[in-house]
Amino acid sequence: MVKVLMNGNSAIGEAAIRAGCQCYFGYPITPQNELTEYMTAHLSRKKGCTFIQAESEISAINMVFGASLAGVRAMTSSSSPGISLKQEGISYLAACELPAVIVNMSRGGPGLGSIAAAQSDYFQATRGGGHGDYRTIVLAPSSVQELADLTHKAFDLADRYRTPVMILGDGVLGQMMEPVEFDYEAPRKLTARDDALRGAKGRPSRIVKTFTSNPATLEELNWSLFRRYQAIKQAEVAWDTFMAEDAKLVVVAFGTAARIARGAIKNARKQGLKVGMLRPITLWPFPTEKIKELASKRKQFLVIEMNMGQMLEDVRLALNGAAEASFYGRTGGVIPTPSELQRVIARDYYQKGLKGRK
Amino acid sequence: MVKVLMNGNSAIGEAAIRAGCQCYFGYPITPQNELTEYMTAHLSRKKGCTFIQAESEISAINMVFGASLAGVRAMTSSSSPGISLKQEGISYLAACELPAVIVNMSRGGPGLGSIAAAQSDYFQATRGGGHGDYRTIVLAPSSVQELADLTHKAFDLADRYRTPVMILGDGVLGQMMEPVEFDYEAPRKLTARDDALRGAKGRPSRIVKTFTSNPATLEELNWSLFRRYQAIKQAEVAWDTFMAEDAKLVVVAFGTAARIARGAIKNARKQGLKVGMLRPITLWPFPTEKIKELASKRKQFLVIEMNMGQMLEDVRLALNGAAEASFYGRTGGVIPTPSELQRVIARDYYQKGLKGRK
Amino acid sequence: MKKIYTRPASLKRTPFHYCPGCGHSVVHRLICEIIDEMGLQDKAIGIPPPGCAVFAYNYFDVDMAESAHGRGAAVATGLKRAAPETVVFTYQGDGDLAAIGTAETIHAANRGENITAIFINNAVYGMTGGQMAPTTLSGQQTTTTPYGRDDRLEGYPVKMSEILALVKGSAYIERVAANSPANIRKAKKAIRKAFQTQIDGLGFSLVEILSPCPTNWKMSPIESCKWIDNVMAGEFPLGVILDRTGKKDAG
Amino acid sequence: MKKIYTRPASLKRTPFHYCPGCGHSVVHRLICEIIDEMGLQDKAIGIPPPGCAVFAYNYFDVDMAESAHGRGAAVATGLKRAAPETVVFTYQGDGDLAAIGTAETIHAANRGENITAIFINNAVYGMTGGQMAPTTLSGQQTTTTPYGRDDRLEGYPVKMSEILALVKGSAYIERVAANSPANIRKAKKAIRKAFQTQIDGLGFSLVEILSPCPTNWKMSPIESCKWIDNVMAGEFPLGVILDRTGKKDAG
Amino acid sequence: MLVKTIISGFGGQGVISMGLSLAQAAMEEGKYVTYLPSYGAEVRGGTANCTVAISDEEIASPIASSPDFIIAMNQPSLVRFQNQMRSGGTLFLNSSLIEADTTRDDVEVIRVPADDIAKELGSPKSANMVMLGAFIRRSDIVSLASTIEGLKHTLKKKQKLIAVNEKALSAGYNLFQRGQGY
Amino acid sequence: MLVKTIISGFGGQGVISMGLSLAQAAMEEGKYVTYLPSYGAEVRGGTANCTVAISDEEIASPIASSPDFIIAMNQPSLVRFQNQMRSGGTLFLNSSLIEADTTRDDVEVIRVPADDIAKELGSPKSANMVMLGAFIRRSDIVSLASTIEGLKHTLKKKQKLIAVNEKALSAGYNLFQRGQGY
Amino acid sequence: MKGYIEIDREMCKGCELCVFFCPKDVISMSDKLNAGGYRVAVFDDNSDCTGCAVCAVVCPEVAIEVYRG
Amino acid sequence: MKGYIEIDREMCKGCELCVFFCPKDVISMSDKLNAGGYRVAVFDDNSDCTGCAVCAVVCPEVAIEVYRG
Ligand SMILES: Cc1ncc(C[n+]2csc(CCOP(=O)(O)OP(=O)(O)O)c2C)c(N)n1
Ligand SMILES: Cc1ncc(C[n+]2csc(CCOP(=O)(O)OP(=O)(O)O)c2C)c(N)n1
Ligand code: SF4
Ligand code: SF4
Ligand code: SF4
Ligand code: SF4
Repeated sequence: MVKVLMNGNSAIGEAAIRAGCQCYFGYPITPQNELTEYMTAHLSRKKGCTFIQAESEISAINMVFGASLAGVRAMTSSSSPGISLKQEGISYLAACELPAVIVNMSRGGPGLGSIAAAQSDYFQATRGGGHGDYRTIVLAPSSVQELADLTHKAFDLADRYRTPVMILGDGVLGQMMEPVEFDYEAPRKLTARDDALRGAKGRPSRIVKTFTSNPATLEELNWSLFRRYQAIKQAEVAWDTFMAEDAKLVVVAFGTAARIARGAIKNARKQGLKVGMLRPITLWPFPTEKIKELASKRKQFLVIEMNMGQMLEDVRLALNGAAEASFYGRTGGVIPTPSELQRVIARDYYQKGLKGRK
Repeated sequence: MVKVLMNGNSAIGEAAIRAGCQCYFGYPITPQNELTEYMTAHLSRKKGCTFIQAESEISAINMVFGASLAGVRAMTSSSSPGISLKQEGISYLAACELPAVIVNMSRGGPGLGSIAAAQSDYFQATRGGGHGDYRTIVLAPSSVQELADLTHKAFDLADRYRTPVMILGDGVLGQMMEPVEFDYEAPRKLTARDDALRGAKGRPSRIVKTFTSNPATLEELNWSLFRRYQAIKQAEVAWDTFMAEDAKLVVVAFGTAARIARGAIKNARKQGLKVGMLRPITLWPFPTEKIKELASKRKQFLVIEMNMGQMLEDVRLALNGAAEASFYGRTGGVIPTPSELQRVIARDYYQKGLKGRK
Repeated sequence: MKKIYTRPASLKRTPFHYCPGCGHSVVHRLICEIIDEMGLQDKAIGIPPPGCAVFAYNYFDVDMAESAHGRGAAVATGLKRAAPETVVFTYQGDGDLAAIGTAETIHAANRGENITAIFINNAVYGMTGGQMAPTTLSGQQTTTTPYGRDDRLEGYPVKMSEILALVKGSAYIERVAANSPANIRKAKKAIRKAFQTQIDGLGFSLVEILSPCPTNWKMSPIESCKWIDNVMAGEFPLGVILDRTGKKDAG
Repeated sequence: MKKIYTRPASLKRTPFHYCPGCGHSVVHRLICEIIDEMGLQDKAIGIPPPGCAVFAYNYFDVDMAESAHGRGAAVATGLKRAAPETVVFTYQGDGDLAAIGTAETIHAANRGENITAIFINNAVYGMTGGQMAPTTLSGQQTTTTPYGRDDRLEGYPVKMSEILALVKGSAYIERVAANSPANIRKAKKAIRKAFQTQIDGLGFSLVEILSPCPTNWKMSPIESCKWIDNVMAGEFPLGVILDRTGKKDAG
Repeated sequence: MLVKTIISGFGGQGVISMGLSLAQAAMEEGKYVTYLPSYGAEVRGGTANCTVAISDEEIASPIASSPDFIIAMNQPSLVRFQNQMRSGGTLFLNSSLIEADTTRDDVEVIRVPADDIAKELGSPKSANMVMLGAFIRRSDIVSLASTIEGLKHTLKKKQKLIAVNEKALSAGYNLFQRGQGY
Repeated sequence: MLVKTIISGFGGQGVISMGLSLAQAAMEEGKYVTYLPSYGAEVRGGTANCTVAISDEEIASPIASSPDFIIAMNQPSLVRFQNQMRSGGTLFLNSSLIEADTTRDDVEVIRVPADDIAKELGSPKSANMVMLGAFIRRSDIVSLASTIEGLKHTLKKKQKLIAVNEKALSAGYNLFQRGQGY
Repeated sequence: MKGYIEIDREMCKGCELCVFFCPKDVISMSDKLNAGGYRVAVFDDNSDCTGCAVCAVVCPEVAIEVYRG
Repeated sequence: MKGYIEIDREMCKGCELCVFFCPKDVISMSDKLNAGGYRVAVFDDNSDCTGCAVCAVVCPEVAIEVYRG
């Protein structure tokens, strides 16, 4: 397949369509508008497909809920403030065990903030910004190619585990153009999920709901969700390592921060510093075991994020004291430069006394 | 002052009014309706005061935003699904450094869930369910008296630190009647905050905003917020201990779970088990240092929550490997009984081999 | 003698959880009668709301899915667009449709979504214990208007059907009542016509039903039925509010 | 000779960030002229929206506070109720007020909140790059209606002012345009009357202003002004839509 | 000592004011007390119940998973709650409305023809107070005096009803003096 | 080797298609490339800019904090970006619109009267391509051939414009042959 | 006797609507309570019920079946 | 000459509205660009400007001051 030069937002759209996504419901917000516009152009007049610019993010997520009830692949996208508005809807999707893909091209916060790239929605994405005990799978791409690949994966995971899946990108990933190729030639033809609501034809009528006056029932639902979450933790943790083998210092970073750190690490290596990287691709489930394993090899850790230190908590939970994790962050839409990170890495390397140490 | 028998929701209302709360904006949802109704009865016709039953939770939180702009004490309340809808608004309040009190009488989730008491919104409350790097002070009462006391404290903290403060209760605390007394005889008379927007009379005009096209500005805002958060962590951490001194096993629990655990611990003591409790009163900032201190005394920990294990993460972060924390939880609105918890505590006590051990 | 009136097939045998004299029960039955008569049992999908009707899925023997409060129109939109062969109806209270759901409802109507909204106007929030609804009458006492609704402080009764009649995507809107044999028969006709409007693909249809809530009105069921005629219908006049179906005879 | 026209005092000297020929700039100036003329510089509080006018607080020399998208009416409600001595106005685009803010706006109007909404109808989402707005005309091309707005799929142009005129708390609603000297003068009169309505405590007031967006309309400023007269005003007729102030002469 | 009581009947039988009066009485006596009503959707059914816990030390849970006392004002309440009661507990039945007997053989049963007595007293609506009177006498957790205080407080808004209800309360209380064979 | 270029001008000068053609060309040549436009509110101002990074290994950041090349199509662009450029970098100025000189003495400056040449060519709107031609020749990061490919791809929808623009591109490219003293 | 009705005792919630709306006054409230604790409506058997089904139309509980012959 | 106007060169964004609406045709567009890169409007000095202020009313940038005598 030939490579094409595409911005991240459009690449998500193209990948979604090839993954068989038939319904997209969106609402404008920078920096993800190109995705909405891509879906208009490709779905709004396509037979059997639906594009709606909803009157709000809340309406959009609930339209996704409706389309998912009908058993088709549905997606919505927004950016930080809009994602906050979707939290109730995401909680409902999780509770009703409905597959859906939600894209957050996050921006600087809190409040209206800035439209520049940030990673400050990590907690919201991984801890469930909505109410109740639930989790959503969270995928964190770091290139346009990966945006495309993970978009397809997101739909597959959503269907396999009947859960909402979030793609956590940012303004840079959404706006940046890079060469990309797609794994499916043409849109996949999928039939409606067999648990869909499309009228009780030749089967008993179905109910999709969570409300109960008997808490025990709801507790059972929560347990069944958590059994599934366990399965996800076992099967779906994804990460990428870079020069981690012989590294004394392992940088942990995701998304845009990770690709910039990668460049910094290359240069640090040229300086003779044994630095490597672990890049979580699934933020939930988090690569806890991998971190434990690296820690067991007496490595030290430096977490770099475009926020005030959120994934840092997951790293510390994984380390559980086995090693110290230091942190460097920029936030509000400020994007660190490779040379900046190189300095930070070097400083941390020396401070941890790793220079001489065998 | 005489004690009166009051349900938790009304007690919050009365305490808020005595704390000088002039504006309440709400929307019906079980199990917090008594609070809304209390505020109607006492504020809707009172001069200089405002009660509005908004058209939605989103409208309510934004009315709070408006009233707080005017420099008066304002409050809203809801329960889990409604609190999810307020996340964008809370993020704006935090970003604009506006004081506000938000009450979450949480219920079973996710989704529509159940109206019974649960603690499943711990992550949302403590990690910022909204977008961006921000925190809200979270207070967790465990009796009607404490609901009243912490409500007053919530307003003071909100003004002192110019931040939204959340009171995290649940259906049982809201519905239950207990004797309560109030620390102020009459409603406090307060003048508008001096940073209020009430027209640029005799001073330059003011702007309250977060949006910027320069990320550096937003990063600076985030830093100033975090400096304040540091101050809060230093000054405002609150907790309560029960028979923790000589305890080998420390139960960590908050709110309703804590008061039930307390009963269980009493009985466990009668069995000769050296069990005690740490009850975080501020969930954020979390009593991390206190837990470290207890851990340093070779104590073991058992976390008990009415959810699938959320505060557990904060306990583990605090322990950082210094001790193992085991967990027991009920969720979806199921409320553990004292005898159930007594069994759980005893089992954990023996499993950890604490029986004989000096 | 032969049985001339019995329980509709699409109404499960479960006894209703509603209070004695509650209009929800009556409307449930009417919908099921129509589902039977129009042969929609294998096509209909209902979207009940948070509200006293939250358990509606226990009574309707068709596919049913819970919606978040006020979002029925959005859920129905996504569902119907993805499954155009189905007949989708939302079942919403006045708090659900006319307060928190205002935007979703108006814009779904404006897009002319082929869905049917059954709008239960009982002038209160029933489920949550009788608070003021957008439709609460001026001066009416509720738990959040203990001094009686003051229009200037608490707002005027909202006429959602009239508002919806203003947007071009609406095809059929009628206000009926479930408080007497005659009105109940009219209500049934209106509901049938609303479903037919959807089946004909003419756009958004809504039937507003003035519905007794004896519990929160603090009246007997009989008083409640009279109150609808004597008071409520004064503020909310019964009849066809909009008909773009080209078929003038309701039903 | 004496200076007969200069910059209003309450308009800061900061150059506008708006595109050449943008209606926002004109409306900003009009509001400031009225603030000066009515002596409101120490009473007025403005609530600008996310939208092209997000930076409005850099131009108005009065207290200003950012609102979440669409929630201006709710913010203004809380503010005005808590500080009744102030004069509160929201400044909202059509996406802000007529899409995401539908519920907040309608219910604030229905409660007769004493606030004034300045409603900029430019038939697109400007700030986010020219997507369809609720007010986008039938057939109009935008980045989310590349094939032209299809009413039946994407909804009909929403007439928010007409809808708001239906709710009883509204006191004064007029639609004007910022596209010609005459219309701009009318617009100013309307805005003054809206502020006066608030000061007199008569309830909710709103001025809808058809406003050029040359950038997203892909027209020159002059073409844009003509388009408003020739096309847009056809769908959105200019004039007083509701006047319960008892003062018939606007201004 | 901790004592938990569930009071149940259908709406209109006044079980809420029974619970409130009892809780208020306990507070008057300086005891620890919690009162928890049933709330939400289940109310629709038309049955109401509440739980009162009274103790001389702090109360862990306001919920009664195995109550010491149950007051059943009608048949459905008996059916619903009897199995929860702890062995050795006491079951108060409104025998005016409940013919059936309990299925439990490990609990004491006290029958009070509350409605009949209330009718005798000429105030049929005060059956709840008749029952409450009998309950506090036999359970002996609060005194008649403080219950009357509690009652007064509960009826705050409707003073005129106090006399009647006080009468009913005493009537129930004195049942067990008149040594009738209940 | 990693090369970052910022192209800036005001809307309508076609800086976006310059960037896209350049990026596309780099891709045609199998290089790693990122293209990042400016977006959002700042656009309102009427100035547009984009950043193209080209390298033979993976590109860490698509942002150019200290670009190797800057193409300033107008005065404001020069003012805004000149200080960012790395020492030793090269500054391409559209001398048709920029009289002022740069304040930097540690960078090479290449003046291209893009608009004048475009006028000469009879296609005033193609000044951007004149500049791009000059740029690829002097910077030498991509070949003329692949830039023409890139151009064609960028103009996909408006084929008729290709000829003119290709002409302008070559004109700019050949400037430095004709040995004029720029 | 043109028609008759059967009232499901346990379904009835005693709202009295059937009694109120019955044109022939052939339904009345008994003072017996059903398991739900409701006073139930009873059909007075040898009556001049026409089987008009008004009672069934108004009965919220669908507790009434109507026969006509 | 009854009136005249002053156009702030740097404020002007060249929208041409003043030129279009001026009843006396005394404003025209120069081909000079200002710092913002906009072609600016210029007032043709010895003209029959009446100081009607129409240009100022339509000028989005508040770039015009009007004098009348
Ligand atoms: C987001 C959210 N807010 C509030 C509630 C609580 N709630 C449940 S039903 C309801 C409204 C009930 O009134 P109405 O819609 O009129 O229906 P009715 O019960 O009167 O039939 C409310 C506010 C909720 N479930 N979710
Ligand atoms: C919750 C949320 N959703 C979306 C956005 C993105 N956004 C900013 S302004 C805007 C609308 C702009 O259009 P309009 O209101 O018509 O104002 P205009 O820019 O046309 O003046 C949107 C969707 C946001 N800031 N917050
Ligand atoms: S509360 Fe009202 S609406 Fe709800 S079930 Fe009872 S009568 Fe019906
Ligand atoms: S985009 Fe339109 S509305 Fe926004 S500033 Fe430009 S012209 Fe004005
Ligand atoms: S109408 Fe139905 S529920 Fe009501 S009394 Fe008659 S039979 Fe019973
Ligand atoms: S109207 Fe104003 S901005 Fe437009 S050209 Fe004239 S002076 Fe310049």
